[in-house]
Amino acid sequence: MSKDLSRIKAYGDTLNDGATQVSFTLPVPAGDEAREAARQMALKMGLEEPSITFMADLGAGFSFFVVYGKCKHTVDYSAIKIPKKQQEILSYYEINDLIKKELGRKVVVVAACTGSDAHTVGIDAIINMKGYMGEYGLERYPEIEAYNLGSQVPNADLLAKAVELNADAVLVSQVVTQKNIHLENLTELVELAEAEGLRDKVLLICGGPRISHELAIELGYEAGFGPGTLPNHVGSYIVAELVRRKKTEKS
Amino acid sequence: MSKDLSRIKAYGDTLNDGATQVSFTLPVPAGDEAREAARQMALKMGLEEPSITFMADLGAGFSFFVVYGKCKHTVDYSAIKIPKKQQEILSYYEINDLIKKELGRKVVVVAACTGSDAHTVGIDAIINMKGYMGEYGLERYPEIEAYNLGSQVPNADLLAKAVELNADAVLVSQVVTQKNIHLENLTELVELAEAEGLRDKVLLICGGPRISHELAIELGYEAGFGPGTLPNHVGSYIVAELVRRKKTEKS
Amino acid sequence: MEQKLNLDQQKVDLARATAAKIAEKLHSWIGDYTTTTTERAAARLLGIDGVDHESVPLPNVMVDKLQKEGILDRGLVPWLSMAVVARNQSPQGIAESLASGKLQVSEITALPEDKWMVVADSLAEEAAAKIRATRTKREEMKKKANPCGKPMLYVIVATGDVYEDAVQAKAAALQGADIVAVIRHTGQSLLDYVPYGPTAEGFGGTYATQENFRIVRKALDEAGEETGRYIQLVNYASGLCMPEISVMGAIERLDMMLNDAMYGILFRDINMKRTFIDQHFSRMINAYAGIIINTGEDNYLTTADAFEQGHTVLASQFINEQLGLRSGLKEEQMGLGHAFEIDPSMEDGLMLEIAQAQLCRELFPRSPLKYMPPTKHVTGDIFKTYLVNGMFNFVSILTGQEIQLLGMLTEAIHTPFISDRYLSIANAHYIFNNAKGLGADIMFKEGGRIQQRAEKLLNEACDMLQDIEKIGLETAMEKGYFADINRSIDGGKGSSGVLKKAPGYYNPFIKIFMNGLADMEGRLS
Amino acid sequence: MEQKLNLDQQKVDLARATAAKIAEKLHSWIGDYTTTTTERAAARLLGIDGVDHESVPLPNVMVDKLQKEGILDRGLVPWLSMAVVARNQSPQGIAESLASGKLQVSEITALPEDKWMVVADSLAEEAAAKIRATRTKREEMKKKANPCGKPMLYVIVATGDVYEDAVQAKAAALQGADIVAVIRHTGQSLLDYVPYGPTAEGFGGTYATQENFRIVRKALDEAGEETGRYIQLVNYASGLCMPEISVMGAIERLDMMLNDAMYGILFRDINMKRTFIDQHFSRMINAYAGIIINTGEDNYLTTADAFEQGHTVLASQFINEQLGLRSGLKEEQMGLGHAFEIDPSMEDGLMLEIAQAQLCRELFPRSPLKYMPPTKHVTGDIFKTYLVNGMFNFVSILTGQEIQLLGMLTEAIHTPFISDRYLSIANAHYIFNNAKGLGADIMFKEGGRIQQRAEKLLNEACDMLQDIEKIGLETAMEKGYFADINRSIDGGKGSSGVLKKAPGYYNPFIKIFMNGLADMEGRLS
Ligand code: B12
Ligand code: B12
Ligand SMILES: Cc1ncc(COP(=O)(O)O)c(C=O)c1O
Ligand SMILES: Cc1ncc(COP(=O)(O)O)c(C=O)c1O
Repeated sequence: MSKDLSRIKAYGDTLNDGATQVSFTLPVPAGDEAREAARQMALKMGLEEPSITFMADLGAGFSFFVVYGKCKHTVDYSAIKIPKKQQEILSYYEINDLIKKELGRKVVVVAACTGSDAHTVGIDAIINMKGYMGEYGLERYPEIEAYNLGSQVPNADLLAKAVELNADAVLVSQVVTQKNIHLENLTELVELAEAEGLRDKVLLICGGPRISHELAIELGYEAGFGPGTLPNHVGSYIVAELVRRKKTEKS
Repeated sequence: MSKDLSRIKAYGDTLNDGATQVSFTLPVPAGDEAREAARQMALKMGLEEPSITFMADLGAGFSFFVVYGKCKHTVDYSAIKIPKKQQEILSYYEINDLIKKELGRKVVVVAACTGSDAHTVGIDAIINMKGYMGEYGLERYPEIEAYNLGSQVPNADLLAKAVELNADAVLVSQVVTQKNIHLENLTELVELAEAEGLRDKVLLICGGPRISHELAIELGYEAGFGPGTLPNHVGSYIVAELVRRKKTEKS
Repeated sequence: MEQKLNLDQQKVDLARATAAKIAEKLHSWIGDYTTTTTERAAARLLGIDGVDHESVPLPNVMVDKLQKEGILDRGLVPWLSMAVVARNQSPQGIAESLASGKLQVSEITALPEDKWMVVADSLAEEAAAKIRATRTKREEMKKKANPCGKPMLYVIVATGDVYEDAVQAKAAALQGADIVAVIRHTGQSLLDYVPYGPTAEGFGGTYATQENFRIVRKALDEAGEETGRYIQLVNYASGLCMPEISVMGAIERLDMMLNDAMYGILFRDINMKRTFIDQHFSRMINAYAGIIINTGEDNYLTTADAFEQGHTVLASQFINEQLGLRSGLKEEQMGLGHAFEIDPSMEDGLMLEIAQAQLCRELFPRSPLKYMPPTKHVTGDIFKTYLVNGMFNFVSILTGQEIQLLGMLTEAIHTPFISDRYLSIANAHYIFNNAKGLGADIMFKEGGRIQQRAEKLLNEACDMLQDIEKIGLETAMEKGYFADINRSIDGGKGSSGVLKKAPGYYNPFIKIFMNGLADMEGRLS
Repeated sequence: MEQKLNLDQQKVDLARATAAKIAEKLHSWIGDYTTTTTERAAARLLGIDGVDHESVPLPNVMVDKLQKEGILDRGLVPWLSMAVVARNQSPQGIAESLASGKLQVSEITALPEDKWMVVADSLAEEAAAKIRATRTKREEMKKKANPCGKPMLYVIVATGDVYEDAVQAKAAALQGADIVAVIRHTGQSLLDYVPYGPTAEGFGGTYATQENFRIVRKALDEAGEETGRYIQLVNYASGLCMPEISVMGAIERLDMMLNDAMYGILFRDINMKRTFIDQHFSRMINAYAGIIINTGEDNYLTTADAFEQGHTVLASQFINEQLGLRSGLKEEQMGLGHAFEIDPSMEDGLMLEIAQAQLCRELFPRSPLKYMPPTKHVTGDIFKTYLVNGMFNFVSILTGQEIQLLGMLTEAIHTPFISDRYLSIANAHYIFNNAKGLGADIMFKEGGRIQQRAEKLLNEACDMLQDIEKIGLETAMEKGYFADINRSIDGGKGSSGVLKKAPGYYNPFIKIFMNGLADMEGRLS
């Protein structure tokens, strides 16, 4: 079994067998023709010898399929490079110490779940005292002043608060992603910040179940945090970045 | 909502949204790079905005992914034509009557599960007295003489028996499909039958969970039967075909 | 219903009596107030509909003008009736005249009660008759239809586009759903008006508009016809327009309404006073229309921990029940909410879920409990989620729940696709049928862990209710008793819509609805 | 173990006593016969291995020659020992000489017993010591390892390629599997020899060869090392080489062996006599090697209906138990098979599954029951199958099964993919943990449907056993008592390998194994 990392394929039980499972609905009633349509769809996706293992009529002219096949595509794994946040993850204590030592003042963060999004559990996990998975939230950090504005906060209000508090970082959570509403919301915030001349004065950080660091960067944020983020991950990032910036300013 | 049948796409909750679910394993350990490889794989399959909703490390250097995305492919449903068996499905009584009336002799069928395949439940469902889903098996038909040779029968033995009994039809079941062993087995039978000059004297019919009529035809069989087949489906086909052939001979 | 938990009936009675006291305390002031949406609801009941040239709904136009004029504290009905009498126009005519500027509020001259009240009452009676007719129609349709099994299968559609919703709702019904809810746009509950007309753009759901109600109602009636069943339609009352949406539902023959006494406060940061007042009239309407309400205790377990805060669900159910009774709802109309939200990785979590579900069942034996699926702890592993949903269905059939909101295998990913719903229905069909009579054959060990857990929950709920009774529900909410969420008494959105009733305040519907419901059988503590 | 079914102990005793009589009847003649594979197994025990220039395994070469010469009816050991004595060669040397033609069978001169029997016995004792050493090694490794939970997670790999199997087996172990079985090539059970060396091509599974056993054993030991656990390895004895494969397993430290007294007859159409004789020696080997056998009653429900034929599983388990005891197996070594195969669309099917599983548990309290997953009724709907597998896991934890063969969500599609196994393990982990103590908290209603079903099954099994006892097991199988399959007494493959023992027949292992097992604690009826 020799694996060529520049051409990896899906794996079922034999290297390079391409084994892949797919399911989808087609807007046609179940039947032999629908099954054939599903087969053709699978072929177009690059599944060889596709096998329609299940077809169900969904009523109202739709049918659902489960398909297995051998996907012919390969991916060059050896060429993949992922942009990573360039700092190590510090603990609660380390973060507070670092702030004291390197910044010598409290760090101010303002957070909200913006737009019409009311899913605060994620941002609360990062900010509130109680924290998440045993990690204290930023409110609990003696060296951080954290303000959690809650849910359904308009972007403009959030920025106004940041200005009022002279915040170091603005933390935005977006959970609802239907029709890419999160992208719209996040983009609007960046544009507003730029329009108000705030962009360089504050770290813009976003998070949510469909946010990745790459996406955040693409949208014009400093950083993005996805599922499984803990408060200290965010704290580490903010502090490291503030320290970095302070040093650059000096030099 | 206007549906263009010449360009149907997968459907999630909005016409032509292309919503598709995929899962596969890649031969690399879980991690950011693996996730990106999965994303690229999904892109190659034609999924736009692929979202890796789940990644699990499978140990031993493998990782498993669940992916959702918007499949860009379309299928021309309006152009699909399926070859269908050209006869209606008759009942137990109708089949027996037809044999009496049109053929005036008993129809002989020989059946087996061939090669190393020992899955007799399927062929038993078609042949044995008891039948399947409330439909009597062919053994029970007064006008049919059915011989069930059981499992793991070599192709040669099956054909020898067909010659011995002067069979009208040979019924082959193939259930194990790993590494396409069923295709090998089925092809061998056709070749043997041709070599022995039997090909025109007997109806070759195959069946099994991964057999379709189209596939059977491709392999050189008269007909193929897949999941859900009932004994009378097969009986109807055999009798109709024998009658058809008798008539062609006459004319 | 078989009693399996060996509950201390005195505790149960105490919990209920305490909740009654809590409700009474609220009712000592609720009646002194009205709200803008309550008055707009009255307007809608009287047939006022449509929007002005700026798309502002006419009920808002009129109520805003009355409020600006400072005379809304007598209620909308007196002024409207006076205008109707004075101008011999229909209520809709009056509203249109006000909107177009043909009529100014200041031009409506105050008439003595005997001049307008008969008109008001007869207009109201007419409106009430229509609602009764709709109710009767539902009952007749249900009678003709094949009876539906229990638990009833409840699914949601949430495409954001009402036309797509209608397709999906119909498909769901054809697949076997008994109940279809159309989820609302994420932002709607904070709108202080109800959008108008059909809508095709929403995020996370479709706007609740009267036209949208009609469109989906029609689709479901068609599916019902095709399948010989009656498919129930659900929408959401909660938010800044709770009473108005209830009116719309009553008119368009919705069958269930999400309607909770506290949800808006907790989960939408709506002002407490506003919410408590709104819920009262809103529920009267639902009660009269024969609509089943769905309360929102399940939500608590998305922000608070289901294992530790299980008793808060019970305490809230008792309060919702007592408040509901006071708005005329029968127990049979109370779809009290609870949920299967214990972390699936918890050892013996299933036992705990069974204990809680059985407990709810025994505490509210006449109410059609609405059981909510796992949401918080499910992940993008759709296979696992499908399985967890199956265990949820299992607990439901085992403990005899009534309204089963089906879990979606893609809960952690997107609002449901058509296939997700199909799979959820197939899941429920399998489990409900395969474990149909199991509950009847199974007992819980005397003093065993299930009974112990139930006892503990009941005790904790009872203690919590006694605490709340002492400090008052408002203070309790301020202290974060529910859902781990703290809300200040005067904070939240919509407080400007709260008005103390002035002498001479009149709303004929309160009388009609509450009297019409006097023959209710529901248990009043 | 808690008794929940209120079983009639007299019935249980009667069933067991009847099965004992059935087993005794077989044993009245089994001892008079030997088979080619039994003799080849003796050869393998004595260290004969390898193949000739035509790839025929040396045990076959030698046994075939003895059979052709008409002298196999005294057994292989006497002739081999005589040759060893005469030529002062090792058994392997003799076999090689025979294979190469350097030695002819006819050249082996008959010696009197006192000349060769000591040699035979000491060679045999040497071989037995090796097996004991392997057994001890397993016990020590198990002792050092973290104890594994119950039910134990048993998965299969079936790539057809031993190197790929090793990868998959290892991954499965890392994912949490406790037991890994390597499925065999579909055709192997009908081969009257055991293939030799590592193999990379098989359909539906990989050939059972000694080298293949070694390769996967090594992979699993590595995974065990990495995780601090002991991972059990399983293969299949059943077929025309049952005793030989058991020898291979005993040598290569397999931990379980599929080994049923009737499976070969029913599902591979192997001759009855052959099978009954083979199973006896095969089981002696397993017993001595400390290997747990897995019986195959689960298979009955793939050809017969699980609802109607549930009692046949029980009857067969009783027979397998009694035959096993007579080959020296302890109850603790009997992984009696049963299965969750009732059509999932059956109303209250789950209740029936619980009844059957609990019944097996109570009837065979000391045996590590092997519970087989849904197979027959699952479909290409992988979501549904995943859920059905979850309910199977649920019944298992509820009723305290020991060996859980995990169901694969693609059961109806292909032999398992690496991800299928991962998902199956995740499924079991979730259910076993989430419902861990539930069984201890749940009782079945006195005289309820579960108890009734169990009683009915026991009665039917008892009746069936009494019938069988009357007509004899052979006739019962001819009549299709098991699995709805009829097999004629003299039909089936492999009958030419059956030999009546001649006077002077000798196989030292029978004595060694059966005496070594005399201290067994197993229950003998
Ligand atoms: C809890 C919940 C609710 C609660 C919210 C309570 C509250 N106060 O937050 C209630 C019940 C009120 C609710 C309502 C609705 N919800 Co909701 N809800 C969920 C649910 C079950 C869990 C979300 C959650 O709390 N996750 C746990 C947290 C800890 O994870 P997280 O958000 O990913 O956060 C972590 C990271 O992402 C990161 N993070 C997140 N934000 C940020 C920000 C920063 C700056 C950083 C650094 C990190 C960070 O750190 C966190 C900790 O690790 C999800 C389904 C699911 N299982 O995901 C649906 C879900 C999010 N809801 C959904 C919808 C549509 C709604 C509703 C519109 C209707 C409905 N279907 O119920 C309403 C309207 C809400 C609105 N206006 O926004 C959809 C969204 C679909 C989509 N993809 O667009 C989901 C996916 C359910 C579904 N499948 O339909 N919901
Ligand atoms: C029952 C069963 C067994 C039984 C077979 C008993 C018997 N006497 O048949 C036992 C337990 C012995 C068995 C053993 C094995 N099995 Co098996 N078995 C199955 C199982 C669970 C069901 C098959 C079945 O009976 N289906 C019901 C019948 C009615 O359906 P059907 O065969 O499709 O037949 C219908 C139609 O297809 C059609 N039809 C079929 N044949 C014909 C022929 C004609 C002429 C016509 C007209 C119609 C027709 O009509 C029938 C009625 O509608 C499947 C999994 C599954 N759920 O499908 C695995 C399965 C088929 N087995 C499998 C394997 C690998 C094996 C084994 C190698 C090891 C193992 N994994 O257990 C052994 C070796 C068997 C061998 N040598 O062939 C694999 C095959 C993988 C593949 N695709 O290659 C499967 C898919 C399981 C899996 N996922 O690993 N098996
Ligand atoms: C009682 C109640 N009302 C309303 C909602 C949702 O309303 P909104 O449209 O505000 O998200 C819920 C949430 O599921 C609820 O439980
Ligand atoms: C007892 C027993 N032996 C053997 C097998 C399979 O053996 P074969 O390799 O003949 O398919 C099974 C099937 O699962 C079985 O239950």
